[in-house]
Amino acid sequence: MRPDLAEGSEVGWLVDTAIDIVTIGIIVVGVLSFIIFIYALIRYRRTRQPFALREAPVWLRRIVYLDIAVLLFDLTLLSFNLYAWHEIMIDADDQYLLRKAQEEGAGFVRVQVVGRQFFWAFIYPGADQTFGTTDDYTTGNIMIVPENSYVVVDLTAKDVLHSFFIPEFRVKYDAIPGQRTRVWFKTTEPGTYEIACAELCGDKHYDMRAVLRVVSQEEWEAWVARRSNGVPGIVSGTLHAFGGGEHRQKSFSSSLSHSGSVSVQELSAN
Amino acid sequence: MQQEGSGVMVSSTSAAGASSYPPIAGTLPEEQYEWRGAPVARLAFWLFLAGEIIILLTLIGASIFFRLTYPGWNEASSYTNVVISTINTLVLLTGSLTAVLAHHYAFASRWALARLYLVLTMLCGFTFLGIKVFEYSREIMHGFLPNTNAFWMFYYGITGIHGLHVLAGSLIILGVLFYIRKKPSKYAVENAALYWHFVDVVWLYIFPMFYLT
Amino acid sequence: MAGGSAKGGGGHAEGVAGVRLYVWIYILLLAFTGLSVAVSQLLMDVFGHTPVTVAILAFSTIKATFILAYYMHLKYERIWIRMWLYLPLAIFVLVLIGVGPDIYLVLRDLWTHILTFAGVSGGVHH
Amino acid sequence: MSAASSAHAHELSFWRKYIFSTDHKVIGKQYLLTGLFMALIGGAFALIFRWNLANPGTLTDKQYLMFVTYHGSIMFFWVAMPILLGGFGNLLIPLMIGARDMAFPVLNMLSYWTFFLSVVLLVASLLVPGGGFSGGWTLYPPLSAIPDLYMGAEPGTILLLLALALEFASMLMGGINYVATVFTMRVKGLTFFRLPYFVWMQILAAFLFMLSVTPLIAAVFLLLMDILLGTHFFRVTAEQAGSPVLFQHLFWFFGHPEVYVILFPALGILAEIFTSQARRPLFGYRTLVWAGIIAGILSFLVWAHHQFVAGINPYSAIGFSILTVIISVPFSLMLIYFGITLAGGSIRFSAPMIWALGAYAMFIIGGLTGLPLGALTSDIYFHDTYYVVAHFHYTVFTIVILSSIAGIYYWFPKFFGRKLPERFGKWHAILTLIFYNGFAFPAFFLGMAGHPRRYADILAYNYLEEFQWVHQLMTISTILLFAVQIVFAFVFIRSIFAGEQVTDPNPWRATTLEWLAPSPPPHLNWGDTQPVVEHGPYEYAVNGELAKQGIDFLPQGKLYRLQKLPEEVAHHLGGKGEQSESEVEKATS
Repeated sequence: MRPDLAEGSEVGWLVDTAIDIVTIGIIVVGVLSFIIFIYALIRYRRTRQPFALREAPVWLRRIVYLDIAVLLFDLTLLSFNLYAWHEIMIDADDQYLLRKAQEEGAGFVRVQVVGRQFFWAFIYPGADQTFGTTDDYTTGNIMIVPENSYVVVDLTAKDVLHSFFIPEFRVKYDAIPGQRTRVWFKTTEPGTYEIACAELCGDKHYDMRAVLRVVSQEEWEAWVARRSNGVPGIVSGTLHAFGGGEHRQKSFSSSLSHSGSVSVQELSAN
Repeated sequence: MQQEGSGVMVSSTSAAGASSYPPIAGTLPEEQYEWRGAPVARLAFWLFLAGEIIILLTLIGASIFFRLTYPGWNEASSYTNVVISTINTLVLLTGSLTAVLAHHYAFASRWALARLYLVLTMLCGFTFLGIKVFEYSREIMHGFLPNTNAFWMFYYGITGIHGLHVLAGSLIILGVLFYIRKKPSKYAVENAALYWHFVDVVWLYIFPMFYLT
Repeated sequence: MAGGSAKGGGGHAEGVAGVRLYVWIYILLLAFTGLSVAVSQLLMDVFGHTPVTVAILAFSTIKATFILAYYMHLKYERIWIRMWLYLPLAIFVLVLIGVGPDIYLVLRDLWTHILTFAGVSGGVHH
Repeated sequence: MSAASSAHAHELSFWRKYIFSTDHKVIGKQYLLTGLFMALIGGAFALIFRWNLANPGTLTDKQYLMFVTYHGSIMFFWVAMPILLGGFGNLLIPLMIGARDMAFPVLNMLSYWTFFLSVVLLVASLLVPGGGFSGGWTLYPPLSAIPDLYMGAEPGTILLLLALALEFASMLMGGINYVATVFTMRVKGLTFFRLPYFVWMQILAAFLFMLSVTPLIAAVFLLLMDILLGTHFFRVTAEQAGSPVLFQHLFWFFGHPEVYVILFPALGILAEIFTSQARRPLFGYRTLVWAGIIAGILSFLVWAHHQFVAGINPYSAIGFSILTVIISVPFSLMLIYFGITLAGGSIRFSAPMIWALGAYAMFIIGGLTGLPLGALTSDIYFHDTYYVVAHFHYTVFTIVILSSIAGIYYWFPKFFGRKLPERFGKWHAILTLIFYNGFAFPAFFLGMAGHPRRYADILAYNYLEEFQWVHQLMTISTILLFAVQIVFAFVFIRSIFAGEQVTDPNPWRATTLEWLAPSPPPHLNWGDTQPVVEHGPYEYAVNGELAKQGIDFLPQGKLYRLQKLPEEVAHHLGGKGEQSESEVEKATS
């Protein structure tokens, strides 16, 4: 049911395992309770049991202890969640991720994402690796990151609340005007994924769609070189390769018109 | 006292009042609906006041957060007028005194005095509102609008809602004055006074938060 | 004490507090108001902003306590009425505890980043 | 009471009797009927936007979001609250505690008419130029803070906010009235731990509502200032900042207890129906009451689990997640105890019982599926997807529709003096359950697939395209579900006027006090009699003499005839006699 997990995504693995543990837990408990419930309805129907019992059996009166079991069960299900939350949200500051990337010999990329109605802008630091300088580079509705890298995404929004959602990486966090929030994920192999907005942001909420392209290391370096030469970073071919049904292409190309060599002024204009 | 058992009838004439026959809304003397010493009117009014307290506390709490983080707060708050607001504080406190005296005399069944003090309280309310309108117009003329900055939006928001409460309190007193002409009700007076005191207490915090510091 | 309600169905206003007491409290309230104004106007420069604010709010709390206790008769009420003061205060504290850390972080970020980050234009020049 | 006023009282005009009545039963019926009518409107809105989901492009995007928004708002505030609190609360609380009316009858009437005004404003907000607000029932700013810029519906937004404020005010009046009534007007012998569970749940709901809604009222006030005066409490501009997260906190501080505000009366209804239809005392009555109180207290401590990925401090998210999981303890206790009440009983599968059992079963699903949302990491993926939609429909639809209709089938004979058809009720229940699961259960799979909520058109996404048929299935189920309810609406109206008359005031052989009153109860409920309570509320399956005579229950109290009538009752009874005489005259002339 869930879209296939992106290969090797660490956050995705944590989230998926958390979901699986809780889901299996509730399915087991749910099925058990339904079996007991239906059995009780059949066993204690009026035709079979014309008179009700006034008192419950003694062992049933101790049933309040079952609630302690419920609490333990809940906390057991929660424990992996807490661990995963710690890994995803609390532990993972920039230094930690950078160190991790160096240990694994993986890349480390930082991207600022700005959501605005109905559009995602992705801002890359230039050669100086800092944001807010003149060599920053911005793309619209397409996010390009290299394979085998840790990607740290700083989120904010220009106008209203948005939520940055990459289903295949199990990444989701709100982009809030004036506030910076952060998600991270790890890429392994080249591929193309979809980015959605998961927080109601206006009429075209459903249309606030971007593409995440994980490219090979060579392609990434070539793209970085091209963009620092001022050449538009994205050729439309890369997008059509992503394509699909007619309806989809239409919807995407409409938002594509913002992208290509879109200027920051255009993005930030009100 | 009623005896239980089949065939025994319940008498409603006994002195025990409320407990011997169940209450019929609006027919018994008010103090007979009570729970552990709390008459129903007072109980209900405090329930209402609890809600009001939370509303005002929420606003004040929000202003605390903005004040802690907005660097220009203290500078902006120095433009409010201490003299006018101090006079307004005195007006409200005087209203509180007259309200509690009205309350006192209503419970002592001295209705003429109660009415007099209610009228005085109401006049305090309208005086406060008049001064407030003057103050607002003065500030607006100086160019301080609700959207000027974080201080002014809370200033207008909180003093505005407090002003609405003063207006409501004055109108409640007006209503009570009419009500007790027909049916002297000490609880009506008490609740009007309680409301006034509540509005006064809120002002006691608004005054230092927006004017003095 | 109408109705002869022995448990004191509300007739508490007389006997426990007289007019004299109310007037004394009124004078006290005026005195504290004067004190607040004086402190804020005279001592602000001496002790700094924060201590004076705390002091003035403490005066306000004293005044509010007198009004609540005597004018609103909470001193003479049982817990069933007083609860309606305590519960809202508890809720207020609860919301502060729950909301506080977030809002503080958020607003601190807001005011510092507002010009550099929220408006993309603020930080990035092309 | 002067002679003049008594001369007026027994000539109550049509207006005073049915429109501006202070009788709690009339007000309860007004609330109930208004709520049911709004349920049809809310349901119709659901149909409209579900149609758009099955056939993308039928509605414009704005219309789609508007219907989604109003569906949510209406179902929460104009259906659930009036039916469960206004309707059942008003109808049942005074009867169940043996009182003759609410503590403040005029306030009660004002409460209904404030509510009615809010309905008018709600409808007006849809019809003003620009249309209704379309930013979701949660009203999140900045989308709602500058409606003109972002949603294009400023008048509609303002009217909706005012309608909400009035609705809150009306329910506050009702809640104060309930608490005051139950605390001060219980009949002799009715101690707190002899109150029917339904009454307990109602006053707990009233407490929760009163203490939780007020921060939201403050937030709505600030939001209105943002819209009207251009302040920035909740919106952010290039120069000035407010905090959208603050609004979310204030909203959910109300929003989470609000769910329990409507859940508690529903649980009370289930308790009444389960005991009387399984002929069994409520298992662990005192424990259940304490569970309710504890759940109520805990409900104030869990609100931020709606905001795990909304920019809150990740450390406080951990605390809120643990508290959220802890709150499942009192609720699982309630469900377990209700189950034990059933097991060992002698279950009659009557129409209200089937509804109640369906509600119970669906609530198990709803409760369990809340766990992945309360657990903070899995919530990262499920947040704002159809999984949330499925979960809250399993809880809220259960509460609002299944439990309410169970209550309607159960108490209809008492308040209308006629019966709803039993066989129809059973089919109604079964069909409703089937179609309800037909639209709600597939949503779990959509949520698992990562389908975000409030998407007008899912064909925009590759990974969602294959799920279009699920939407079509859900839409078909919704249409059928709605059709069944339309039939019910006709049967309901027909039964009010032409249903089978009930002769027995206690057709279910239930114990609580309301069944001692005639059906329908007259004005001032008890006439020249008065109940006095002698037992706890659920004395079923009694042993001894009565059981030998085939009577398996002990009514909670006995009716005594009063020697001397209270003035108003005597006056009313006299008045009634005269009125019926004059009616006879009118009929004959």
